Amino acid sequence: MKLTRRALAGLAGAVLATMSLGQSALAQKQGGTLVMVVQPEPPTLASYLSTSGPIGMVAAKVFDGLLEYDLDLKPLPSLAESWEVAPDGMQITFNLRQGVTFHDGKPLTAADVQFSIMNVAKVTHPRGPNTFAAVTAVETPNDHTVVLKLSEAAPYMMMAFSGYETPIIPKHVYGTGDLRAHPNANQPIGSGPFKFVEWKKGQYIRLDRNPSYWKKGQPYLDRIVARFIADPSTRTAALEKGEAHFAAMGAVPFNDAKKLAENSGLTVTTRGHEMFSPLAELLLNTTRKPLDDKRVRQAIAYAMDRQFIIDNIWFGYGKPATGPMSSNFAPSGLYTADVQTYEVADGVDRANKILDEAGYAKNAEGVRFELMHDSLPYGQEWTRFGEYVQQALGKIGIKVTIRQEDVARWLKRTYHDHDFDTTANYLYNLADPVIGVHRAVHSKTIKPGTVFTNGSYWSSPRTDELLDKAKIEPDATKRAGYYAEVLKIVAEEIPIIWIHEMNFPTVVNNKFADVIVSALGVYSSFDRAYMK
Amino acid sequence: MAGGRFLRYIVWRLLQAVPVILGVTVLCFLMLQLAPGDLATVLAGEAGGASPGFIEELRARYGLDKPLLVQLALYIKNVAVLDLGFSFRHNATVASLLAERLFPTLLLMGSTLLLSVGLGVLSGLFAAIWVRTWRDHVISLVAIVAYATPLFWVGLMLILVFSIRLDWLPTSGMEDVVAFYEGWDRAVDIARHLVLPAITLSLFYLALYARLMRATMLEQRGLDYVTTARAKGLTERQITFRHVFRNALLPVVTMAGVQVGGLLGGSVVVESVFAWPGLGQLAFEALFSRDYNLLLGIFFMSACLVVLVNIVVDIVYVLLDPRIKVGT
Amino acid sequence: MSAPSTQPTDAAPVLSIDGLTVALPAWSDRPHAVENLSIQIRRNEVLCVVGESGSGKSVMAKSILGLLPAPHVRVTAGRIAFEGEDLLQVAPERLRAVRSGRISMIFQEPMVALNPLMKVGRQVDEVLQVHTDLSARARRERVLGLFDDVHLPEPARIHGSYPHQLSGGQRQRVMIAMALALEPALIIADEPTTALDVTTQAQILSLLKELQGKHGTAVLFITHDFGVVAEIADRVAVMRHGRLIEQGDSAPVLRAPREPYTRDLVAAVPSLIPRHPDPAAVDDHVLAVRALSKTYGGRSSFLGVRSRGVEAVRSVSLEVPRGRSVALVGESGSGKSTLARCIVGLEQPDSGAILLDGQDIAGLSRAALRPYRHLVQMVFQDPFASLNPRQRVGDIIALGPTLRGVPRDVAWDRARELLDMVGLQREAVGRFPHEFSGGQRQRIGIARALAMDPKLIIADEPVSALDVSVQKQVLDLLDELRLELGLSMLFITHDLRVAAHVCEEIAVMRRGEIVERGSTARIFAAPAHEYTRALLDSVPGKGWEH
Amino acid sequence: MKSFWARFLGNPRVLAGIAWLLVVAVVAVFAPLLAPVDPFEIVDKPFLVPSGDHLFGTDSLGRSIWAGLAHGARTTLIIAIVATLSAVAFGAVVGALAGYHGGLVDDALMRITEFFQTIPSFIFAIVLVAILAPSATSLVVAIAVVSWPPIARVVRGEVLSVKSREFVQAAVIAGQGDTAILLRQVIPNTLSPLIVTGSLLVATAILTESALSFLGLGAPNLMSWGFMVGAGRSFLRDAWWLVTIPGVAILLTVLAINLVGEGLNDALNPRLADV
Repeated sequence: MKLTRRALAGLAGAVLATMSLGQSALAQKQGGTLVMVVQPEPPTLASYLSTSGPIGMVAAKVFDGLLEYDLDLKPLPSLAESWEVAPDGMQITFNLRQGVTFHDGKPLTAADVQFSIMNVAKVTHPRGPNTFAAVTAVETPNDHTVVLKLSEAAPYMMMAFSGYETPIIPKHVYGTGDLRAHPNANQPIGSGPFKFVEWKKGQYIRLDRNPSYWKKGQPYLDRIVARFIADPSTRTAALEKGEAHFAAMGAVPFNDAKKLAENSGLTVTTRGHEMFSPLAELLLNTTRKPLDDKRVRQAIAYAMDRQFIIDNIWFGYGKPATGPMSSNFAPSGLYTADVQTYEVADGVDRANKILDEAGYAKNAEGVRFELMHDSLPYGQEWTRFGEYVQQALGKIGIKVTIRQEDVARWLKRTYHDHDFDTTANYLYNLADPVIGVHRAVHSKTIKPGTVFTNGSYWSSPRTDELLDKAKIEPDATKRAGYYAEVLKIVAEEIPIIWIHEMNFPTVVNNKFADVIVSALGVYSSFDRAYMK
Repeated sequence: MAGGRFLRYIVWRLLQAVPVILGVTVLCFLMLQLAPGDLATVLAGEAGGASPGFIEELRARYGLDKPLLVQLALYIKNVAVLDLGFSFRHNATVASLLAERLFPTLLLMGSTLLLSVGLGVLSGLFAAIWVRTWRDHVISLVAIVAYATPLFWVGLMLILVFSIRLDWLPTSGMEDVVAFYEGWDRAVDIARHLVLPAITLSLFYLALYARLMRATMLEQRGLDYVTTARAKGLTERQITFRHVFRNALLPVVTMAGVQVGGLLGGSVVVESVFAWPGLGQLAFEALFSRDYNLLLGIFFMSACLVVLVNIVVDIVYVLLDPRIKVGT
Repeated sequence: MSAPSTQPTDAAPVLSIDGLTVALPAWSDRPHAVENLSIQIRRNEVLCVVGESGSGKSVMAKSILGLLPAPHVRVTAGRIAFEGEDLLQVAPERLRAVRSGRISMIFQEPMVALNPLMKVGRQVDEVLQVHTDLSARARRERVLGLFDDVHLPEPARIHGSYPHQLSGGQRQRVMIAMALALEPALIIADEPTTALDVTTQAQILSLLKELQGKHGTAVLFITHDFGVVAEIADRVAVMRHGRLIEQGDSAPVLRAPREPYTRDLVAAVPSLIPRHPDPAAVDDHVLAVRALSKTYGGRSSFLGVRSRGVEAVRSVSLEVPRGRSVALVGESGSGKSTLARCIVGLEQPDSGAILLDGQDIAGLSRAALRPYRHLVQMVFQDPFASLNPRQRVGDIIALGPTLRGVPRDVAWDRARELLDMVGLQREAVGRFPHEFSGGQRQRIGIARALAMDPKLIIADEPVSALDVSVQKQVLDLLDELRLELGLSMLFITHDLRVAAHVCEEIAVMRRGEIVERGSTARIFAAPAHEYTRALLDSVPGKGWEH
Repeated sequence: MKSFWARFLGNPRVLAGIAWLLVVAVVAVFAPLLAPVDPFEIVDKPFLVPSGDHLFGTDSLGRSIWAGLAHGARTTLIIAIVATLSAVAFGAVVGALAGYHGGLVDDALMRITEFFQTIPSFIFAIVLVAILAPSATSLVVAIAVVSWPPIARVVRGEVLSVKSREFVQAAVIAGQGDTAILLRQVIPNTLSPLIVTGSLLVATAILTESALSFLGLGAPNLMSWGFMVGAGRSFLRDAWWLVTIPGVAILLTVLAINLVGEGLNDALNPRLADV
């Protein structure tokens, strides 16, 4: 059996992780209840059906994945003790840990993994069918070996085996009945460090320690309670008072996070989002005049003061974006900032000049043309952002009217009817550009009716070609080359005005430690978290 | 009054309520159809994306592809046998989701009613007794200010003062989720959590009832039977408590009955501020996720609650006022 | 029972009011409700205080027991001496002891004077509870005894009844029982029979007289009705605008009043002797009602519960000869108003015919009725409710004619003429109803009826809400106009004096049926039906003719 | 008895209420002169405390609170008044028809009114705004739809009582048609309770608008007090003036309307005032 470079690296990471575990284990004692604020309340706990944040935050404690990832996105062993990728990239072999049992006491076998990939992830998961498109079959030569057969190389796939992205669920439970309306959707049974106990709708979900977890001595916490508090000010108050100990992913308003950071009892970190890398964007409908004109789009890009937006709407939690790819991909070499930049001091003048030259003259009221901006219905910040866009574009003679609709309408308008001028959005880059970046600009992802895809409807043959090559290219340097060109073209065409890389503040009560230890952040299992 | 007749009256009132509740249900059903976007889109959005085929499959599964009237007929048919349907978003029956919210809702509503009617009647009573003194002015001023204060503002302020600054009461929720108390301790814990939301929600109604009570007390005091009582040699206190009080209570009871619907609605804001797991918040969520089965279930249940409370109020009224005849 | 230690002699007054002045609030039309009033009342005496509305008689009565609506209306001068004390000066506790203990009060409208939510037994019991130390059982015995004394049937049942379950007369008996509970020295009765039917009034008056004689109580009786005065008073005091006009023994005052005001008042009381001679029989009827019936209510519900309706009018037949005035006399609930409403088309009769100039209008739709509307017009009872407060008098009078197509300015000119005819100024057309007094409004109402040139006028108790002096003027006006214009009139009233004054014929109604019909002279001379006799016997002051 | 105006204007509470409402009305009418900037325009640094430069400070985006307050007064008042007028108009028609015609018409209309009263009104308003998408129009519609039933009931009760008055019978006897009687005789006499209820409804409408805005359902593109409260709610503890100033404006205005409405009631029904 030949181990690839990546697998070796994974193994090394695992060893390192175990070492560091051993060292700090002395300081860790068992016990304590961690109350995490989850917002909003999840509709179900079926993370195999939905990538909805709140579902994942809770379900990731109950379901294990084949792999884990550290803060630098390095894969670590989890249910898979080791793995091997064939040199041509057409086959992945996982060696499963033995003696792992589900919460109902039944053992975890290769059949469960096969079921979780072939019957669940490839079928019911929102992203799975794309991610695992190349998987043709999952073979189970024995109870603890799983072999994925691929139709083409898919190096990005290795990033998709976390308990959040691809949970391994028991076939004997979920294999019977209708998976999409399964009775256990609200009472999940997995093999993770915490067992589901009860769900008081509107109040909390209670998870208790799984005493027979396969990591010896872990988890340290006796219990995790996910609490739901609809009002943001109240969430902050609950954290301040110690009624809740943990909040992530925008559960705490950005301005409050800044204030909570000054509280000696709390720590605020922006780590734990490396696996997601959300990018805030002003989405343009490039099928509409005058937004089909590259010069108009560039003018709009110049008119945006990204630092102002970060400072005053997101209270400093962010970093100006240069394009569709987050700088979190810099360590892997895929990211480059060497593209046309719109973050200039004289942005408004340049914008006005471009528009004047392009023939969009101002009328008597100083208006060149009018646009309708649909505010993104995902919180106050986006309402403010809409108001900012209105003001900023007003300065370059574009009169913007704001429309504020609820989520259902916005989704329908943006992705189904494609009936908008401009709107805002934030798309996750996720663990690999193939999963997170391609969907924003590839022509194949112009799919009316499919949400969170290419909403600008822009694409070009050249970028499509480069993206398709990057998808199957195992060589990192070559991949980086393809992406560099894509980023350059896209920055010039600017079908979407990328505003900033969002940094979500995560608030942790200082009574607890080792809560954020993974690139998955709040979507990890918390098996190492402990109470001081 | 004869027990049998009373029972007949209640049955009669319940039967009368049926068309109202049915009407409300149909009204709500049709109204919700006007909203663009449906559950399938929202679920797909929430899940983080899905293929068009999948969304169509969801629609078919939820019956959203059937003609409107067929959907309505099906719904009414089910409601008639008290089957409120299934919430696909929550993957649970609507009845079970409602059942979970019923206790907190009734608890908040009940304590708010008790608090606002009780304290409102008392303060109105004393304001009337002390009419045109500084104490009356203080009560009236507080009442009229409370009557004009936005609910959410009161809620946020109470949390700020009593939870954060003074640390007397919990900020939110219905019970302590670290301790998970049992038995009596749990009751005390829930009561502590109930204090702030109940006060916030009652404040407006308390002011309303206080003002109403004061006004009717003063009005009643000008009536002839009070002069009779005075001519009998009764003291003002005796007149107030034996004669005027009960007469003045009647309009307050009527008003309280009318306000129950408002109470359920007003609780949306309070539930959201205090994270109280009631129907209002659930309705809010259900609306924005287009979970119409659930939302209709909530409307159905709140209509039932309102109708029930109105029947109770009528019964109280019959008990308070011998002039109202039962059985007509 | 605590009797006063010093029994006052017949000569010494029980109550003596000296120089009483009661101030009204600043915004009133006059400064004083009562001004420098002095009267005395002696033991075993009924003193009637008579006056029209606004004379201050009720305010005077209320001020004795300190029951004025403070703080706006208050006593500013005078003494009210009772059993050696000035009631205006005594401490509140003492005043409470006097209330009901020594002086009790009966009010005009027993329905509102009793607490609607408390059983009447308990309300009487309360008097005993407050003023005596009797046990609950003893108090109950006493209350039942009192109910028996005031001739209430089934005292035990009444004891457990609420006010609304009793008739008006029974309620007033309860009030009297309450007033008698502690055998007070003085009973103040403020218009105690005004709200009652004639026959009930007669019973209550005789009861009061009986009890007063039995206990030797002094009674201060407030009334506006000289008939009642003649019936019950030992002495009379006449009040006007808060001042005492004259007082004295009742017989001389009623027979030969000294003061012109009293004289006018007495003269205004219609005589019981029919004014119009027995008319010749006429076959020409403006109106003929044939077997008319009307039942209210009786709706059935889907549960099959069918409530029985009230048969307001039962197969009534009645004629109004051309040029005649026919009185429809009856007590409240007799169906006389319903009959009138059917005739003018405000109600649809269930069966029967209404022949108007030979044309049957019963059962016609409102549209079909329109051509006949002007033939019958109505004068209403309440001068305050019968004129739209938001319309000018001219518009009110001209409404009917303009609806029939008369141009507005022509109709307004006619309205001016009519106002002149009913004794008002022509300029009144431009004013609003609230600028007129009750009597003037009733004149406007008459002008409105005349504006349509009707053949028949239906007058529904048109003077019952007016003061005596005004009553007379309006009656005379109606009578004059009728004769002058050759109108026919159906005059609905509960008051036989009024009927005698203006009508040639009388129909007596009871419980939806006409029990007797005939010429006024014949009926007054020889009533055939026992109910007619009872009604005639009940007329207060029937023995008195000025 | 004092005249209506003497009773109304002689009441110090009414005068205080009117004074404040006048101030608000003047500010609303002259907003473009008093605060000559677009209330959404970013004029300075965010979170400036109230000072000489910016009378009431700036908000989280650096917009002038004073401009928001002045222009918001317009929106808030217009939404509240238009909503109330619509509710009053609709409620009055329904109530008048039901009360005047009685019988089946009454039963049917009152049953429908009952439907609307059975649905919790605030939730109903939320649903309506969500369905229609937040805008000034949908706020007006939502507030009006949940506000008309009490009006209908008040008018029906009044019509029932006015209808039995003798001057209405006189009009019937004079041959006036139903519609004319309703419009000329009955409705004018139901105006005073209608005005009182309507004026108090304006206060409720302002509170409803602010509560909807608080939940993020306010009208975009239009500055209103509710919007300011909703936008500033997260900064309650860092920048008190963001919420407090519009909040107090709402409170005072609602208070003033209530005072005036009650004064109207007392002046129109002097019984209570003179006890």
